[in-house]
Amino acid sequence: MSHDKSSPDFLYHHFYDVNQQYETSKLGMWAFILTEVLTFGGLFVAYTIYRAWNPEMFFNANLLLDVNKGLINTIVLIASSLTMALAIWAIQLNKRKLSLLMLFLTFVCALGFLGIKYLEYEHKFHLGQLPGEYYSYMGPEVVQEIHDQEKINHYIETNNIFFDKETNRLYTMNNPHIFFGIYFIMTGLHGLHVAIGMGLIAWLMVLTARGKLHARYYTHMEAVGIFWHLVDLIWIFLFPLFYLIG
Amino acid sequence: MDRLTEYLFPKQVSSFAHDIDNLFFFIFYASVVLFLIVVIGMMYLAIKYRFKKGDEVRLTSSLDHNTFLEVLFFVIPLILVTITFVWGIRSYLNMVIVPDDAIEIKVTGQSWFWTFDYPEGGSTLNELVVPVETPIKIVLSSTDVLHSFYIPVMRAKMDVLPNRYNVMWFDANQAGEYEIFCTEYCGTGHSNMNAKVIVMPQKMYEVWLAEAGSADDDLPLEELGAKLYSKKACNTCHTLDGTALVGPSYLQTSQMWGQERVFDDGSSAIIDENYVRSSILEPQIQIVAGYQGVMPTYQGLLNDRELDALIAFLKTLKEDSQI
Amino acid sequence: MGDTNQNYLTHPKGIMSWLLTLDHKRIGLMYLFGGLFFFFVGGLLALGMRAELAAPGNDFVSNDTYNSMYTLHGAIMIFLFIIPAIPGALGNILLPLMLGAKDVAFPRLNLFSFYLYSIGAIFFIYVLLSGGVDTGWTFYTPYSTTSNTNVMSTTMGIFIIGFSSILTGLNFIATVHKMRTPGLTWYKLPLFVWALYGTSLVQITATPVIAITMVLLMLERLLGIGIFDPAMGGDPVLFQHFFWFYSHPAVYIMILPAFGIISEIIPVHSRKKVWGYKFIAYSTLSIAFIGFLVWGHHMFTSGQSVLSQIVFSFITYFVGIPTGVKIFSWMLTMYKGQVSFTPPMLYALSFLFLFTIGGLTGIFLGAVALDIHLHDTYFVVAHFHYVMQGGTIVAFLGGLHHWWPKSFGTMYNQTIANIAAIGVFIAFNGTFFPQFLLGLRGMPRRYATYDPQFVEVHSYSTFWSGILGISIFIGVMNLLWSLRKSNKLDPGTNPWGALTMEWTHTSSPPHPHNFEEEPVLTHGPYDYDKVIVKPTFKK
Amino acid sequence: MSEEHHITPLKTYLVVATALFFLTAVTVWASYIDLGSFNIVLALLIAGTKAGVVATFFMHLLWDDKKNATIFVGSLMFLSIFIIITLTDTEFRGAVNPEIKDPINKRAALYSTLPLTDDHGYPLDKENNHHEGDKDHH
Ligand code: HEA
Ligand code: HEA
Ligand code: HEC
Ligand code: CUA
Ligand SMILES: [Cu+2]
Repeated sequence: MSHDKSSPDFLYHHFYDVNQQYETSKLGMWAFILTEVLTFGGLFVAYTIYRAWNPEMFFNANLLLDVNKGLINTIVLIASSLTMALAIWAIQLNKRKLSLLMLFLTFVCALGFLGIKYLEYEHKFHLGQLPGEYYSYMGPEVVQEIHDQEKINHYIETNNIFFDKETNRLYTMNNPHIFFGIYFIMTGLHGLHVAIGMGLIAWLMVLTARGKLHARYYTHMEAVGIFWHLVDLIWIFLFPLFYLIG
Repeated sequence: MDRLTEYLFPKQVSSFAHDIDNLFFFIFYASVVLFLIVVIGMMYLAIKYRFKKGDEVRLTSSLDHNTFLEVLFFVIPLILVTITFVWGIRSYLNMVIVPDDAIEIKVTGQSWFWTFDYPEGGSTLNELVVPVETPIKIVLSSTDVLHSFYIPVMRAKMDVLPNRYNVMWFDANQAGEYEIFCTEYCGTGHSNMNAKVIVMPQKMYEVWLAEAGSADDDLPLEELGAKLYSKKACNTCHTLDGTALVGPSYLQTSQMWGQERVFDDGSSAIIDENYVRSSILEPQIQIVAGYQGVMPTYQGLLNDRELDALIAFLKTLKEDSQI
Repeated sequence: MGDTNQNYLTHPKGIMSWLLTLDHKRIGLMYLFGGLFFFFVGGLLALGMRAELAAPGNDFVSNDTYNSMYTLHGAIMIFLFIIPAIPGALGNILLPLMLGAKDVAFPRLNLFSFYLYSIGAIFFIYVLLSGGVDTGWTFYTPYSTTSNTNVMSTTMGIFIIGFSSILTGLNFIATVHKMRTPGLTWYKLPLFVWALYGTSLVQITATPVIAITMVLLMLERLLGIGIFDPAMGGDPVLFQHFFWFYSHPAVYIMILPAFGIISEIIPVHSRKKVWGYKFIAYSTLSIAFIGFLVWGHHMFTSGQSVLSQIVFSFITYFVGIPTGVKIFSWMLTMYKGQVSFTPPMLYALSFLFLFTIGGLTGIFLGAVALDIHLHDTYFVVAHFHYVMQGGTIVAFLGGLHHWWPKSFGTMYNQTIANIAAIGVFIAFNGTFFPQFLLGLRGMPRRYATYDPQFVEVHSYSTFWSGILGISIFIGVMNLLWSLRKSNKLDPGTNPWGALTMEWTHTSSPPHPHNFEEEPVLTHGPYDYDKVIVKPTFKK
Repeated sequence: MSEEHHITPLKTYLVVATALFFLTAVTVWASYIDLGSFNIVLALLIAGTKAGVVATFFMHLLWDDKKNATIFVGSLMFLSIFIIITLTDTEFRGAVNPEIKDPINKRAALYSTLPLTDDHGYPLDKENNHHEGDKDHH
C-alpha cells in the first residue's frame, strides 16, 4: 500500500497515519489498565471479605503499621504523578530538557518510594510480622517501650489486646497473619509495579535524550504516564485501607 | 414411579426426591420441545432449500427479520425459565430448611472414609444407620481436604469442608441399603470413598441403637477381622492380593510376619502383634519405606477386641486365601 | 490478482522468518499447529481414560495415574487448546483480513503472546513428563495446597498462558476499534469479528482474576498466607469464587468464537443473508456480560449462602435467552437460501444439534434443586463435552474446513471430509449421550474405579470414544494431506462464493501484506441478495 | 493528520496536585476522629475523589476519546460486580442454618504454640488450651 509517500519514520507500516497509531496505542493501554484494575481487584476482594469477617483483627493489626511512612509514601507518589504529568506536558511543547528533568524527578520519587517501603518491610521482617506461616510476632514493642502499667491497661482496653503477665507480652486477635498476608501481597505487587514503572521511565529518559520522542510523537511517554498514574491511583486506595483503619 | 423415571433415576427414597424428579421432567419435556423445534426446523429448511445439482446460482431473498418471531424468541424462553426458576427455588428451599424435629447426625469425612456420630453417643464407620420416616439432619465437616457427601437415592449432596460445618437433611421413606459416594475430588482414594446408608424401620433402629454393634460379639476373631477390614475402610488403602494401593498390601504384611520392616527414616522393626497394633493406633510414628504417612489413626475408633480381630485376620492371609 | 507467486506462506523464506515473524497470519498458523498438537495429546489422554473406564476396577492404570490423566486432559484441552486455539489461530489469521487491515494493532505484542503461550506450554509438557498433577483442572483448595504432585508448575503454566490470553484480547480490541478499513462501520462487520470482540472483552476482564488466583494459590503453598487454606484460617469456598469468576466467563471465551464461526459458515453455505444480524451481534455482547454474573452456579453444593444460590440460579437462566436468539437466527438463515451440504456446513448443522443439547442441559444444571443431585456427576461431564467438544470443537473443525483453502490455497478431499464430519457427529453422541444417563443415575465424576452397576453404559461410551478419536483423526489428516503441492488452487479461487472481505479482496493464500491494493468496500458481508459470486475451484 | 492533541495547561496540573495533597491531609485527619463505621466510608469517598481527579486530569481522560473513559469505568464496574456478588455469599452464610456461619476454629493451627484467645483477644481458659479442633499442621 502507498504508505511510502511521506510517512514519518516512527509510523508503523500497518497504520494509515500517526493519529491512528497514537489513538490505537492509547486504547490498548487503557485495555491494559482494565486488566491491572482487575488483577488488583482480586486482592481487593480478598481484603474486603477478610475485613468484613474479622473487623477487630484488622483494626488491631493495622496498629502495627507505620502511618508516617505510609503518609510520606503517599506524598512522594503524588509528587511523582505530578512530575510525570509535567513530563508529558513539556514534551508536548517540545521542551525536551524540561521533560527529561521531570522524568528524572519521577524516577527519583519512585526510588524514594521503594526506599521507604524497604525500611518498612525490613522492620516487619525483623519483628516477624510476616505473611502466613512465617508469622511469629509475639506482641507489639509497646511492652518494651511502655513500662507504665496504666498505659498498658489503657492500651489493652482500647485495643482488645490481651497481656500475658508470665511472658510479659501482648497478644493480638485472631489470625493476624492473614492481614499481613494481604498487606504484603498488595503492597508487594504494588511495589513491583513501581519497580517496573521505574524501568519504563528509565527507558523513556533514554528515548527522550536520544531525541526519539518529541512533540509530534510521544506515544510511549503518554502510555507509561497512564501506567504510572495507575500505580499512584492504586496507592491512593491502599493507603487508607491499610494504614488508616480508624 | 413410571417406567422412564425408573430407567433414568435411582430409587426415590427421600421426601423431596419425587419433587426434584418432577422438576427434571418439566425441564426435560420443555427442552425436548425446544430441541425438536431447532432440529426439525433445521433439517426441514436445509433440505427444502438445498442447492440441487443443476440449480442456477442466484440472488436469494433479502428477508432477514420478522418481528413476531423475534418477540417469540424472547417471550417463550422467558416464560419457561420463570416457571423453572420459581419451581427450582421452591424445591430448593424445601431442601435447605431443616425440620425442627430432625435427629442430628454428625458426619466426618476424612481421606478416604466416613465417620458417623449419633446423638446418643454411638459412632459408625462407613455405615450410616437411620430410621425410616424421620427427618435426619446431617452436620458435615472434614478433617483434611474437601469431600462431598452424596446419597443419590435421596437426591441430596453437600460438600464437606475442613474447619467449617455444612448442613443437609433428608427424610427417608423406604427401608433399605443405599449407596453413599464422595463427589469432591480428594486424592488417590476418592473413587473408593463410598459408604452405605442403611434405612431401618423405627423399631429395628431402636434395637440397633441399643445394641450398637454388640451383635458382633460372638463372631470368631478372624471372621470379625474380615468384616472389620471392609467396615472400617481398611480396604480403601490396603488390598489382600499383594498389589500396593496407598498402603502396603496385607498379604505382604502377613507374609513378612516375623521379618524386618524398614521405615522411611532408615530404622526398622520386626512385624509382630505389637508392631501391627501400633501401626493402627499410631500410624505416623513408623512409616513404611516407599509409602506416605497418610494413614489416619484409629485411636478411639476400634476397641481392643476389634484390634485383636484385625490382627488375627491379618495373620490368616496367605497367597491362596485371597478374598 | 497481481503477482500470484507472492503469498505469506512462501514469502519471506527460512525458519527464522517464521520464528520472528510479525505477520498475524503466520502467528495464527503457529497457534493452529500448537493447538492441534495439544488437542492430540489431550485426546490421547482422554482415550486412555476411557480405556480405564471400560471396566469398573483398576484394570488399565492405577488411581493415581488416572487422576493425573483426567487433570491433564482437562487442563490441556482448556488452557492449551480451546482457549488459545480459536482466537489465536482463526482469530489471528482472519481478523485483520476481515477488517481490511494490514495487520493487528500491535504485531510485536502478538508474537510475544505466542511466545508466552509456548512458555506456558513448556511448563505443561514438563508436568506431563514429570509425573503429572492430580487436582482436577479446578485446583480446589485445600487439596491443591497439600497435594504433593506438580501443582506449582501447572499453576505457573496457567499464569503465563493467562497473560498470553490477555495480550491477545487486548490486541484484538484495539484492532477492531481502530484498524477497520475506511467505510467499514460496526454494522458492516462480519459476525465473526463481533464474536472475537466479545471474546476479547471477556479475556481482558476475566483473565487477570485467574492470574491473581494462581498467584495466591502458589503463595498459599509457599507461605501459607491463609486466604484459601482452612488450616491457615482461610476459606476454601472463597477460592471457588475466585476460580469461577474467571472460569465461568472463560466458557464464553471458548464458545463465542465458535458462535462467530457458525455465523459465517451458515450464511455462506446457504448463500443467504444472515437472519437477525443485529440480534446476533448484540446477543454476543449480552452473553459476554451476563456471563460475569453467574459463576456461583458451579458452587451450588459448596455451602455458599442461600441468597447467593438463588441469585446465581436466577441469573444463570438468562444466558439461555440471547443464546436461543442466536440458535433460532442461524436456523432461519437457511430460509429461502441455497443450502449446499459442504463439509463446513455439515459441521455447522451438527453444531446446532449438539450445542442445543449441551446448552439446554446447562439449564437443568442451573436449577439449584436439580443441580444438587447432578453436581459433580457424569451429567456435568456430558453437559460440558456437548458444549465444548460438540460446540466449540465441532465449530472449530467446521471453521478449519471453511477457511482452509483461504489459509493454504489448497482444497482437501470433500467426500472424506464429509464422512469424517458425519463420523464425528455420530460417535460424539455415542460417547457422551450415555453419560447423561450415568449422571442421572448418580455416577460421580473423577472416579478411577466405579460401582459395577454402571459398567454397561461406561463401556458403551468407551467403545464410541474410540470411533470418535478415529473420526477426528481422519478429518484432521485429510486436511493435512491436502497440503501436497499438487493440490494448489488458483489464487483467485473462492470455493464457497463467499462475500466477506477475506475472500473477495485478496488472494488465497493472501499476500504477505494482506491486500495488494487498499481494499475498497463494495458490499456488505452477507449481501447474497445483491451480489453473486460464483463458487470457483480452479486448480 | 489532525495532530493537535489537547495540551493541558500547566495551571491545571498544579491545581490538581494541590488538591491531591490537600485531600491526603484530610483523610489522615479524618482517621483520627471516631465516626464509627462511617470512617471507612469517608476514607473511601476521599480516596474515590482523589482517584477520580487523577484519572480525569493526570490520565487525560477528560479530553480523550470517550472509549477510554468507558473502559476505565467498565473496569470499576466489573470489580464491583466481583466484590458485591461475593459478599452476597460471605455476608449471608448461615442465614438459614446458623451452623455454617463461622469456621469451627477461629484461629489457624499456626497459633497452637501461642496461648489461645477468644474473638476479642482475651485468653481462653488455660485448661482448654488443647482445643479439640486445633489440628497439628506441619
Ligand atoms: C463452552 C463451554 C460452555 C458453555 C457454552 C456452557 C454453557 C452453559 N452452562 Fe456450562 N459448563 C461448562 C462449559 C460450558 N457451559 C464446563 C466446562 C462446566 C464444568 C466445569 C467443571 O466443573 O469442571 C460447566 C458446568 C456448568 C454448570 C455447573 C454444573 C455443576 O458442576 O454442578 C452449570 C450450572 O448451572 C452450567 C450451566 C450452563 C448454562 C446455563 C449455559 C448456557 O450458556 C447455555 C445456553 C444455551 C441454551 C440454553 C441452548 C439454546 C437455547 C435455546 C434453544 C432457547 C431456549 C432456551 C431456554 C428456554 C432457556 N454449566
Ligand atoms: C475442549 C475440551 C475437551 C475436549 C475436546 C474433550 C474431549 C474428550 N473428553 Fe474430556 N474433559 C474436559 C475437556 C474436554 N474433553 C474437561 C475440562 C474435563 C474435566 C477434567 C476435570 O475433571 O478436571 C474432561 C473430563 C473428561 C472425562 C471425565 C473424567 C472423570 O471425571 O473421571 C471423560 C470421560 O469420559 C472425558 C472424555 C473425553 C473424550 C473421550 C474426548 C474425546 O472427544 C477426545 C477425542 C479426540 C481425540 C482422540 C484427539 C484427536 C485429535 C487429533 C487426531 C488431532 C490430530 C492432530 C495432529 C496429528 C497434529 N473427558
Ligand atoms: C487412608 C489410607 C489408609 C487406611 C484407611 C488404612 N491404612 Fe493402614 N496404612 C496406610 C499407609 C499409607 C501405610 C504405610 C505407611 C505407614 O506405615 O504409616 C499403612 C500401614 C499399615 C500397616 C503396617 C503395614 C506394614 O506392612 O508394615 C498396618 C498393619 C495397617 N496399615 C493396618 C491398617 C488397618 C487395620 C486399617 C483399618 C482399620 C488401615 N490400616 C487403614 C494407609 C491406610
Ligand atoms: Cu472424599 Cu472424594
Ligand atoms: Cu458456568
